[in-house]
Amino acid sequence: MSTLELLGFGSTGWGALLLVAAGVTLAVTAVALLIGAVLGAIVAAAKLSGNRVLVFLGSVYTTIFRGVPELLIIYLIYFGGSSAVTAIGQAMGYEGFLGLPSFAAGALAVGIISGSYQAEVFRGAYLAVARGELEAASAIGMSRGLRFRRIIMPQVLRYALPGFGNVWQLSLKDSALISVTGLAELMRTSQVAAGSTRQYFLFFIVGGALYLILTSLSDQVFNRAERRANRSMPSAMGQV
Amino acid sequence: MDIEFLSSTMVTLLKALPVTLALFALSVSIGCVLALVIVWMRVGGNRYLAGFAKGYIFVFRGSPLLIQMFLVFYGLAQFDFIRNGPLWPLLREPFVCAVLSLALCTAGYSAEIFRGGIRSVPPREIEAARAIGMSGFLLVRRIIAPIALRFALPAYSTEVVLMMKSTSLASLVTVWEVTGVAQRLISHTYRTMEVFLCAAIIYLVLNFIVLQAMALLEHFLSRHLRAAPPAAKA
Amino acid sequence: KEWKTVTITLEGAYAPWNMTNPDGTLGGFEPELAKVLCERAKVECKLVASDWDGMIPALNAGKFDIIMDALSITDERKQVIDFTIPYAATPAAFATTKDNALANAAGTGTEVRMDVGQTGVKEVDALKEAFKGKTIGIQAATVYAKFIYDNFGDTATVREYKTGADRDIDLQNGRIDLGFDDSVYFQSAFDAAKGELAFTGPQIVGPIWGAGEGLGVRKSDTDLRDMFSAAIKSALEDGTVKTLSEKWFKTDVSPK
Amino acid sequence: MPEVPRLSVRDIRKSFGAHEVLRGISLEARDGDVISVLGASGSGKSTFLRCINLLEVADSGEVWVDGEQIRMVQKGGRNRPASQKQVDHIRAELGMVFQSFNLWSHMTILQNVIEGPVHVLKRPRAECVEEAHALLKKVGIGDKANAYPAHLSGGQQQRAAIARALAMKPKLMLFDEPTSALDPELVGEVLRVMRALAEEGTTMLVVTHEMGFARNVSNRVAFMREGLVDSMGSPQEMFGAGASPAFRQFIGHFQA
Amino acid sequence: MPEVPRLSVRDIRKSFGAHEVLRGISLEARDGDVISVLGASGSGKSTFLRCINLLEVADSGEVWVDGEQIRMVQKGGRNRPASQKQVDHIRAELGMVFQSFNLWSHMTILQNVIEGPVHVLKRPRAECVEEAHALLKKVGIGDKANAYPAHLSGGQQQRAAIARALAMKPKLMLFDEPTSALDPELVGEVLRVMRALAEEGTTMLVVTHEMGFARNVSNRVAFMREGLVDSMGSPQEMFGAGASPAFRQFIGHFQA
Ligand SMILES: Nc1ncnc2c1ncn2[C@@H]1O[C@H](COP(=O)(O)OP(=O)(O)OP(=O)(O)O)[C@@H](O)[C@H]1O
Ligand SMILES: Nc1ncnc2c1ncn2[C@@H]1O[C@H](COP(=O)(O)OP(=O)(O)OP(=O)(O)O)[C@@H](O)[C@H]1O
Ligand SMILES: [Mg+2]
Ligand SMILES: [Mg+2]
Repeated sequence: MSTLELLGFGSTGWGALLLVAAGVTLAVTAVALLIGAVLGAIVAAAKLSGNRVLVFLGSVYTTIFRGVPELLIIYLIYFGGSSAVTAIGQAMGYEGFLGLPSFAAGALAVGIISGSYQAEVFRGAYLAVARGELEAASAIGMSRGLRFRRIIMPQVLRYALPGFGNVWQLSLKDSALISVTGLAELMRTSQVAAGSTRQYFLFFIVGGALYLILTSLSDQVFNRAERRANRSMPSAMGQV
Repeated sequence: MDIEFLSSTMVTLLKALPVTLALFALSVSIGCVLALVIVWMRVGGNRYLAGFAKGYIFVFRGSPLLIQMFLVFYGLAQFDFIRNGPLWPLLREPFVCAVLSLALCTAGYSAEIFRGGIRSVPPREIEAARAIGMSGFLLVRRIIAPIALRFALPAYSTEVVLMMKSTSLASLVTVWEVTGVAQRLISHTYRTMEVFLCAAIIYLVLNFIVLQAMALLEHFLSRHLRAAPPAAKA
Repeated sequence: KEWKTVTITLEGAYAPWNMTNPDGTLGGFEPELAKVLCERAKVECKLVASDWDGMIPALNAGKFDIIMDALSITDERKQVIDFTIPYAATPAAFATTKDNALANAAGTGTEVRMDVGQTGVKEVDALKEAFKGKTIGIQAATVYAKFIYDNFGDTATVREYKTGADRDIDLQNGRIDLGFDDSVYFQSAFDAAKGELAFTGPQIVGPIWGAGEGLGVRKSDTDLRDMFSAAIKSALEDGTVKTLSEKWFKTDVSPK
Repeated sequence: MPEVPRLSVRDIRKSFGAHEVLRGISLEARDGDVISVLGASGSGKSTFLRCINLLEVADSGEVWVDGEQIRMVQKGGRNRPASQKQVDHIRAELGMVFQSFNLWSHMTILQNVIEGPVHVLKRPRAECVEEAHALLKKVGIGDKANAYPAHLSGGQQQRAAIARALAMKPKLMLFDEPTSALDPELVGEVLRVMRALAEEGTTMLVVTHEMGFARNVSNRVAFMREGLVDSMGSPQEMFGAGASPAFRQFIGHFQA
Repeated sequence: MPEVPRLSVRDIRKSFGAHEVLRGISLEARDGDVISVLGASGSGKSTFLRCINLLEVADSGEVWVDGEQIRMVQKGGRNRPASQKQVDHIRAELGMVFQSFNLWSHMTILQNVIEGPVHVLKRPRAECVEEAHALLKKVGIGDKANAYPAHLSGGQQQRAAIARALAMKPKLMLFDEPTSALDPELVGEVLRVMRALAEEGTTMLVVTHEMGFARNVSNRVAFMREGLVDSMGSPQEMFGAGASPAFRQFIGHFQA
């Protein structure tokens, strides 16, 4: 069969299946990133709070979820989570097995991991905000929350954007590990296609190319955001 | 808890630790140097070099390491000119290929992280350096790099830890490091959780050490942001 | 518990045992056999694809009820799950590239029968002499790996791959000299390699490879195991397995 | 019943490490008071202002605003404000113009000015925008409303900072060298604005090096020296014959 | 043969977007010249200084230092210096004190001061440290050598910035409001240092709002208005009867 046929959208081509898989990857990653953003912000705030207990808890979170291989966390949440749900079900009189859907378990696992990365990105960006500007905010009586929302957040986003883009990339690729839950995302579908047709290079290259397409789409979003966030900055770097 | 099984698993896994450490140390140091070169191309002002660096970062950040490693190890060897070329004795070795693809990948990520750090350097301080005649490498070495490093460190320590975990992919190319050995053990024993738990502890300890070292460095580089130490009379 | 619907899992990427069609449906030897078995066991069957690495833990976590994925019946696996009687048993053999000096080693085209743990077989020792100092690629954690270590470990270099496919590519690329694996698997790999690879040396058959490939079920589901064992028995007896096997493997893999 | 002072500071002390910057400062300001704070560089003037609105927390001493004491607690061996809410609420009534401006770099000048009124005081946006434009015009940068701080000259930034503080309509203003980056023409301009404020009854503490301002606009002059108030009095007293020798030396350079 | 001017600027123009900030400025400075640059806030004084050492690249016009023209090329529709090397070498001979100090936040004051001599001029470190201590003492912050900029008062930072520029021993100094954050006592101090420099033959361009300096220390006064040199002359001429009406209005506020 020719390469074109293999990748086509007809009944003999893998095109449609791969595109759907790319969509699943995108969706899982986006949900995971949202979960991670919330967790990351909370953990970063804890680590910056100066409260000894909170700092410790924050450090435990970032150390464990950055330090333990992703695959283990996915296993824990997918299988462990299922056992927990089953136990609860049986306690309530339900016979047999219950489980977390693969999508939910995968998004949750990748989200928890990405939260630990995002916490560090946010923390680094917070430290880059000029102290004087924070003081100016305090001086007009901005409450902690307001100061955070009006002065810190916009600037943290500006400084965090490159790192945030990195985390997005990471999560995009961590989502490939969800394949152990049987979710038909891009990585698994490429491997299935490769194994079913024995065209390993073709489908790995096509899979890689699809990841690159996802990347370039998201890069465009991030570039636009960066340009917007930096319009108030003088550009000393570009000069002599 | 089957203590005997856990301890024998631990012993088996620890035997693979040197491989993991070697992969890690080599790929992080090579990757870091490569990243510096790439970020220099990226922000240096030459349009073609910047374009190349952008493309490099795009490809190596944008695709899964698993695929990159597969293509480096199995893909390159498909070409006759590589198999007959002078580098074949090196590229033939699985370990070399594993280090190579790990380093290429982390270089893409690190370059982007370093660029973020550079963006955080206050433009006024760069200006002051230009005004006394600094430029090029001197400016980078004395002013931009130290400040940028401080800002990039949290993200970079994350990347370093990621590399520790990424070494686990090397078993794909027949380099049997800790995770690979763990997976092999699982397919003998089917005690997934127990074996993975042992592996997790090993990685956690390694990464804890790495993160502590990075935190120490960060603390050291933040002197100027902290309040004056008590009784610091010169 | 009444079995009305049963969920069967397979990888969907292990042609020709089981594979995925471009339209997303599953095809191959096992899906077709599964259909027959389910009819005979009088249950509704649902086929789902899942990843090989998580398959056994997922079975025990209740994600599905049966594994049908060329799963060899081994003592190690019996510790954690239960098996039906085998529905297939396949020989194993060495493969190398066509133009290699090791091609057509002594005994090519013949069969050698071996028992569990057996070493010192005459034909194998002849190969050992011929393969001295060469590199043999095997798939990690398989019965074949143990055989190679036992018989060739001291004279040849052994390299373990995560998948057979990776090993096949390296064999073609020349990083290794020989591969050793399930010969049914090899046969279909040869087709994909456009005739660059070929068997060398005798086919090794017999109990050394265990009882063959069976369905994996949870230990608690003895009723399910017995239902499907009966179904397999009848499918073997009336030649259904043989027909399907010849259709997909071009040879009969039914256990003898 | 005696009038409650707008601001009352009692025996404030503050050290950075081993360096004792403020060594017991007390000061009282009533409605409409304009107090010039003079002193050599490094004498602690900025630190003093920063202690009043708690940007720096004094090691000991009391701050009272409108008869309300800012409550402090000892925590972890350090003095800290007891209630963040009280601090926020008091700060909203204190305006501050920083020596280094501290404009928010991610906002345009207009956004800088309306930020406090809209988000802290929760006043209607349209109204605030209108007032902001008027204020910016008053300090002579009406055309820079939509520029970002990084694109402004030093003097323009300083005037934006003044406009930002005025927009909060505080009862008490703390100015830290509000005219340092201004040319004589603008100094006159800004001093006129401040005089108008004083006449409307706004209380002001002004750190300045402008002797003209100290002498002609303020009704009291405090001279700080090495973390203490060396002397204090009406301009007539301070610039007259009764001044302390240290102050006379300090202003001597100005009159020469 | 006429003397080569230390600095010669010819018809410099610079726009930010649609806003033309410099509209054709020319100026010449000979050895030992001390030129005060006066002008309203926003008139382009800082931009003018920044164009001289190419921190801002002028859209057109020429800059000559010691008879050597800074070569420019048109690239991508923008004017750019042709040789980075030439720019670096000329900058090392031009000292600059910024309006906003721009100290390096990650270095102590001492490190800030020796940075240029050690790393740009490649002079021996010990010698530079010794000189730096002497300089810091001269500007009155000898005790702050090991402090970081963030821990210094405004006036102390400004003096550190002056010391940093002086440490390069430049032939031509560009000062952007070098005394804005200083009290009268220190203003006198710093002006004395500058006068001594002038007597040693250092050429200076000083943007300032200190009329005292303009009148008593400088030998020429340039008045900028809306991106042009409105008028220029000796202090006697400028502060005498022959001054332009605009300048008279500008300083009117000072004398009032
Ligand atoms: N990077 C920039 N982008 C846009 N406009 C700028 C930029 N820098 C300066 N300007 C504008 O150019 C004009 C001149 O600025 P400049 O800093 O030269 O003034 P100045 O004479 O030094 O004033 P001051 O006495 O207040 O420091 C101002 O109107 C300013 O808003
Ligand atoms: N965060 C800090 N850490 C350590 N020392 C500090 C800090 N802030 C200020 N100081 C020191 O405290 C002293 C007083 O500083 P302050 O800023 O109050 O002076 P100032 O009177 O405002 O001077 P200026 O007129 O120069 O602005 C200075 O010697 C300064 O070095
Ligand atoms: Mg001050
Ligand atoms: Mg200026």
